[in-house]
Amino acid sequence: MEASIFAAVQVSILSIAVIFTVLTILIFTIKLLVKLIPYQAPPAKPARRKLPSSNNDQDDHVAVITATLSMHMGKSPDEFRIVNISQS
Amino acid sequence: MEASIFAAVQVSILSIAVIFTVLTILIFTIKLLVKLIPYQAPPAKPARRKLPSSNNDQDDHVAVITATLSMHMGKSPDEFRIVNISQS
Amino acid sequence: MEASIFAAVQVSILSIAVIFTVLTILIFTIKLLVKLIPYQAPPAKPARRKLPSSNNDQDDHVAVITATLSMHMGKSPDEFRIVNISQS
Amino acid sequence: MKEFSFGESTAKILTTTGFSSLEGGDITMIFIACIMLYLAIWKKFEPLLLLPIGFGCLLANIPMSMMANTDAGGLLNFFYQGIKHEVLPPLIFLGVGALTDFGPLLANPTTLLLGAAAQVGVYMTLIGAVFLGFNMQEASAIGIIGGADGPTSIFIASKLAPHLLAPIAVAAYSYMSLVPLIQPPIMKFLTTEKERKIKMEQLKPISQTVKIIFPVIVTIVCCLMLPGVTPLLGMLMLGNLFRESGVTGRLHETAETHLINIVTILLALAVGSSMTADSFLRLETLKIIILGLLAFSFATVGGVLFGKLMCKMTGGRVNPLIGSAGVSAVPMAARVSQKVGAEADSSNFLLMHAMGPNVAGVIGSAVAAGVFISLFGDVAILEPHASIADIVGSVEPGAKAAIAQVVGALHP
Amino acid sequence: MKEFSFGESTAKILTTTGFSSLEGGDITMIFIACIMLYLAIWKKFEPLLLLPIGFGCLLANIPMSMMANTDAGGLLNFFYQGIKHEVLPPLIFLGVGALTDFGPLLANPTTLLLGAAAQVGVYMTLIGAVFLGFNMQEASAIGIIGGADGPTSIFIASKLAPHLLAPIAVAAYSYMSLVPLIQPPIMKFLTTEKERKIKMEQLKPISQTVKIIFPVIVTIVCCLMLPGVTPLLGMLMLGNLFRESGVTGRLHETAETHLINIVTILLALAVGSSMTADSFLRLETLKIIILGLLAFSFATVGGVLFGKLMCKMTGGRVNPLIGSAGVSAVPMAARVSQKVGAEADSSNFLLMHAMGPNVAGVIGSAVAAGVFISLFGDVAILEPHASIADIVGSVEPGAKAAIAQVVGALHP
Amino acid sequence: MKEFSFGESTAKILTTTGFSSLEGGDITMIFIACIMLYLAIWKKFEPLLLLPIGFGCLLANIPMSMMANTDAGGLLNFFYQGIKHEVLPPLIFLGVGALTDFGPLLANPTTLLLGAAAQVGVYMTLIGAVFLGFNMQEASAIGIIGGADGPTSIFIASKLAPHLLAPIAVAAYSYMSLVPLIQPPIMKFLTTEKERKIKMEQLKPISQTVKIIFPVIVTIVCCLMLPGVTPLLGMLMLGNLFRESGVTGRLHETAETHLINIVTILLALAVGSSMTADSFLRLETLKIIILGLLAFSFATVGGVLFGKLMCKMTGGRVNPLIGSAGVSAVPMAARVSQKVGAEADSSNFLLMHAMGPNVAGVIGSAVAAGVFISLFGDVAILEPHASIADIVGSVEPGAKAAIAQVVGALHP
Ligand code: NA
Ligand code: NA
Ligand code: NA
Repeated sequence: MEASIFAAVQVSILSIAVIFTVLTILIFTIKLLVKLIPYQAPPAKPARRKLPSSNNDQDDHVAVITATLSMHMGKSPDEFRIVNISQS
Repeated sequence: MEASIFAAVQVSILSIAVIFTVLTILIFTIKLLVKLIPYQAPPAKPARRKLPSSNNDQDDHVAVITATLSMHMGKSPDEFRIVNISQS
Repeated sequence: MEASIFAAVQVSILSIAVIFTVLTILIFTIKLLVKLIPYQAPPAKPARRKLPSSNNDQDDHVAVITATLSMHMGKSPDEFRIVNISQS
Repeated sequence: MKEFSFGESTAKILTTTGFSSLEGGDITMIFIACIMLYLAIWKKFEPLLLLPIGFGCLLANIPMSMMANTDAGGLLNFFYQGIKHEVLPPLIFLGVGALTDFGPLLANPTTLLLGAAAQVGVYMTLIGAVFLGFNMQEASAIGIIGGADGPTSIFIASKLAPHLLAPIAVAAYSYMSLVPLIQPPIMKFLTTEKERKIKMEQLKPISQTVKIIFPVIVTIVCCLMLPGVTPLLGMLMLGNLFRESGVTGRLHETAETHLINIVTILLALAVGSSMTADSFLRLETLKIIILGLLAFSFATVGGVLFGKLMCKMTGGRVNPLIGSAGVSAVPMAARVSQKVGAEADSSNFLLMHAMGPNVAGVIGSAVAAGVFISLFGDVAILEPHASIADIVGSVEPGAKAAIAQVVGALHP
Repeated sequence: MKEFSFGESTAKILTTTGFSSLEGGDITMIFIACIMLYLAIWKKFEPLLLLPIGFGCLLANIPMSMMANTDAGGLLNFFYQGIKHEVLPPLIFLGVGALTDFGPLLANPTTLLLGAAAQVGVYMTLIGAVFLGFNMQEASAIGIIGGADGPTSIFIASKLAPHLLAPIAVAAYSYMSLVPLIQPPIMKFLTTEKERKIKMEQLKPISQTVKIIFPVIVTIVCCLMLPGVTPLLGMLMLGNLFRESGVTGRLHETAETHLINIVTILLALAVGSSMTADSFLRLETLKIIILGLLAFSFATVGGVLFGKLMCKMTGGRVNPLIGSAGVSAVPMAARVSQKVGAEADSSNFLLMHAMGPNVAGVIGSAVAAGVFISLFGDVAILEPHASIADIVGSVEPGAKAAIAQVVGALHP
Repeated sequence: MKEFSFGESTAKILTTTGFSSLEGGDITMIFIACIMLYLAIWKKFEPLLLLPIGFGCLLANIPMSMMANTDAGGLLNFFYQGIKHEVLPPLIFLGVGALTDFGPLLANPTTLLLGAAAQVGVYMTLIGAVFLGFNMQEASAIGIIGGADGPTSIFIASKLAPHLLAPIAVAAYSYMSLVPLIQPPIMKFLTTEKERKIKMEQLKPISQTVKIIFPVIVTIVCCLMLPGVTPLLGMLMLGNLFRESGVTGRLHETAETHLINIVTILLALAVGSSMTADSFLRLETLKIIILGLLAFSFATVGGVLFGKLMCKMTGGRVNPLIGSAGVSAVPMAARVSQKVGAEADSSNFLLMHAMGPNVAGVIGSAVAAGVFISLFGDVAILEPHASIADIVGSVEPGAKAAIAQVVGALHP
């Protein structure tokens, strides 16, 4: 029994050493990466959202135009339910 | 080598012949079909669109809601997007 | 042939007996259950629906948007429901 | 391709067209496939199933397309494994459970008996099938058509009479669409005007806790008594638990939408792929079509008559029209009850009352299926899934014995 | 673990790191994977496919990760079975069919010929490939790159030349993204300013009934003539029937969203997993890359020249620019036609007219694939799916014969 | 059915009810299943997993239902193949990656060390497990419970100690739900009031490019060093790349919704199906339950103590409370850090700071798993997938040798 516990302790020490080694390498890689590619305030509209397909801009434009139209046509939204609003 | 290229040319000619034959048959079938079943202006509401979920009514609703939201939240409509409305 | 039809009749009677036995046991179990756990009018907001995920933060946003919408559209918040907002 | 020649190649293309081996049976089956597509699209006969079944049938009967369920290595043969190994029907039932509200049944549990009574159609058909020369397993699979439950029919057919899968599935789904035509005359014939006008008192509300416990109870009670039906009934109840528990919204949504849709596509194509000329253009198919109609009719009769009995025993508080909803075919049969009731008295709203026996019919058919499995299903012959099959177990008997002998001889 | 020792364990960890067996080939392939990710993300080269293909390549080339398509029991090897058994490409086509509107093609069916003419690229490439030393099957699989259809290319490659799957798939998807760069110069070179300015008359509307019948007709006509392509073309048309029938909304939605997405993830990872150094870093790959470019170029040439012919024969009512859309690569190639047309005359709207040949190109490539399968595909060698494999059928020839002999000896 | 008799049939039905072979163990397990359902539904213990696990356990313990993971050919046995072949946990991780924002980790990469420190719980438990008599593989699988990562635990258990899968999975998911109860007392005991009041400076924003490159870097660095963990970590990072790349929206959406949901249903049912009386009602289970609690506690201790060290070394700029989030259990553990911090000073917002170590904990556990696979996992014993198994490879050793001998004799 004692031998196997000793083995377990050895495995543990070895493993922790490996984990810290691997993650330390990762830390330095990330730090390097962040240094090489610093954050820049978005020039206009940076890396936009990733929703299913479709071109967002268009949708918005269409939405705005249709909204104006429908308002002028006196259309009123009936019973509806917003299932999903995603903010960009 | 030359023999195999000659074979390739033969395969190509044969294949193109088959393709044109098959597609020509298809063309005549379609023409017959379109002649037999001509388009008729929809009586009321014709075969509506088939986009993922959502129907046209929705688009209108989305538009109206987007407009309303943007107006009253003092936000540009570009800042959010309504993706989906389901009617209850 | 006649023998097999007789067998079929026997199978049928046996099966119907089993079905009624099983379902009768089920009926009494349900009746007991309903008696033990009577319906109570919901204290505030009973057993809400079970739509995809959603987390707490969202609930706040949903609440805000629902309120805004309902205020400015002159509708009760019960007439529509925002289920999901995803922030990018 | 070593010795390529123009003439030979042309010949090869010609001999590998479907035309070269197109036979009368194929043409008939393609025609039948087109009729199914017509019924699905223009007559709206259970289109979610009949359309892909019909298309699968079309593909399977194009000669040399390798799309029949018996073409080892073919695409639809691959999907067919999901029926053969009894994986797809339970997954459909998971979605059905997620879509089903057992509330009306819980509010009036006695209606479970109507779901039981409607199973009488199963047994009348079973007897008829035996009379027409089918053996008991086949007759059971045919009888289950009267349960008006597609996945249950497919499950039982693939277990007890896989060679009859195609006509049974087609009959089950076709007649299910005909419920609004088949049932009303029978219902009117068996009930009096007065009975049809009976108004039922409003259903009591049910505690959410009861709704949550119900699927667990059904699973324990029914599956303990009829273990063979566990894959079907257990999945049905799990789907319902996803729905009612209120804590597994994600799983509920997936089960009732995209998962059931994906499985439906695979299942229906696989059923269609089993409709080959060889297996379908037989006298048996005609018999099954006739027996299927019988099954639906007798199920309706059984439900309505038991409804009349309940009407008597409750002193006229049960409208016998809700009995016909016991055939399941959710929610069409319940709508038929509503419609026939409203014809007698336009202020009579039976829909919610009929939903009780309607969903009870699903449980009833599953229980009937369980009885058949107990009687005729040899669970020991479940085919092991490929990855765990040891070779000695998956070979045809002859080779199996031979190999066993060799192995035995070498390892005494 | 009986005799655990610190030193040994450290050694084991060190010897099981990927570094211990990292070779030049692996490093090169990881680098290539990164380039693919770069092209997918920053250059937007068909990212839905190139991104997971690139990532699959990355994983497959990490030594000892067991992620190559040849690592029996590994994760990506599991997905790869879906390509090997020809299940995933047809499912992709189900989704493509659900996404495709054949309306413009039906309004102008003659454009099907443009979809046929663009296949000339396939055959120029085939001849070129044979010239470069590939055998006929390999050359066919390489030629299909000119069809500009990912799933078709993968389907044919896995059938006729599985060892070339990786470069063929990569070339197909890469060049598809380059359509806006490859096509315009060729189109401008082959057409006159006057031709490019031709305005086409508006497309006639098409009855919904025709749109519904179309997929059924295509299936019957094409699959009867070329049965080998049924899995691809049949599924494409089923997806389109889901879309047009108007009665299977649920299935249509699933087919065109989550089902195709799931299958895309599995397919692309599996393709990536086949990009191992052994199979990819060969002279053949370079040849295929060059031949692929040739294929796309000649397909464009074929389409445009046939467009010119149609222009002549119709007295100038067809703008030859829509011919280039016949390569498929939906909808990019059609957009290119629109763009080049609008450059000549900014009031010229060719998009809808180009959509006809564009979707015709999908059918054309499928038909071309069908011809190859008829000529070179031996349907008898379809590998049976595991669960139905009898042992005598799934073993390597030698063992198979041996066992058959034993079985025969024991069971005369 | 030849010799049907009423009495025999009744007897058959009675002997095939589950009651006929219901034993104490089954009843106990059904009771345990109900407790799990109760915890999932009313106590909201990881309901997305515990509910289907509990229901799978219920089904598996209905006698003769053929729903245990060991019932070859049964439904849940089929799903179980997905665990055995290590397919389902990586697919879950694909979804987890798609759901995870590594931004806070990138803003403060040093917190990766907290994710490493929390793994100390894994090793304390490993030592404890060896002390209680488990062998090294078993002890490793038990230790991983301390990683607080369900899929990782299931992956490692099915690889190193499949017979302990059920209790390990149950312990992992149960304690994950108890994080808000287990952690706070330990955190308060180990930190001073002053430490808990430390406010951390705001995280710097991170370039999107870095977020995109990060998953690729992690894959290359970690998987090269510990190839065994590639299926898990690679899929996690692919999911994250779907999310961050911004060009694969369709795949991202599917991976984080319906794909992960479908896989969760299959995985959880399969885990539940492994909870049979035989495998679960053992002393080992009790030991694992106790060791699991130990694992979570020591992981918390490890994280907080290392947090204190980092606090010291940074001159008090790190609040040690964020260390406990290193156990992963995203995002619960981070919320616990936030809550305990706010208790000390209500204006202290640690949530975003704790998200760094929180997601680091996922990577940390995966790395720990990789070390175990390197040490104890024999990649050579990966079971090949059915379709590629040659018969000589998939048979039990005895038969295999015999057949090999025959084959050898006949084909010298
Ligand atoms: Na029924
Ligand atoms: Na094409
Ligand atoms: Na962890």
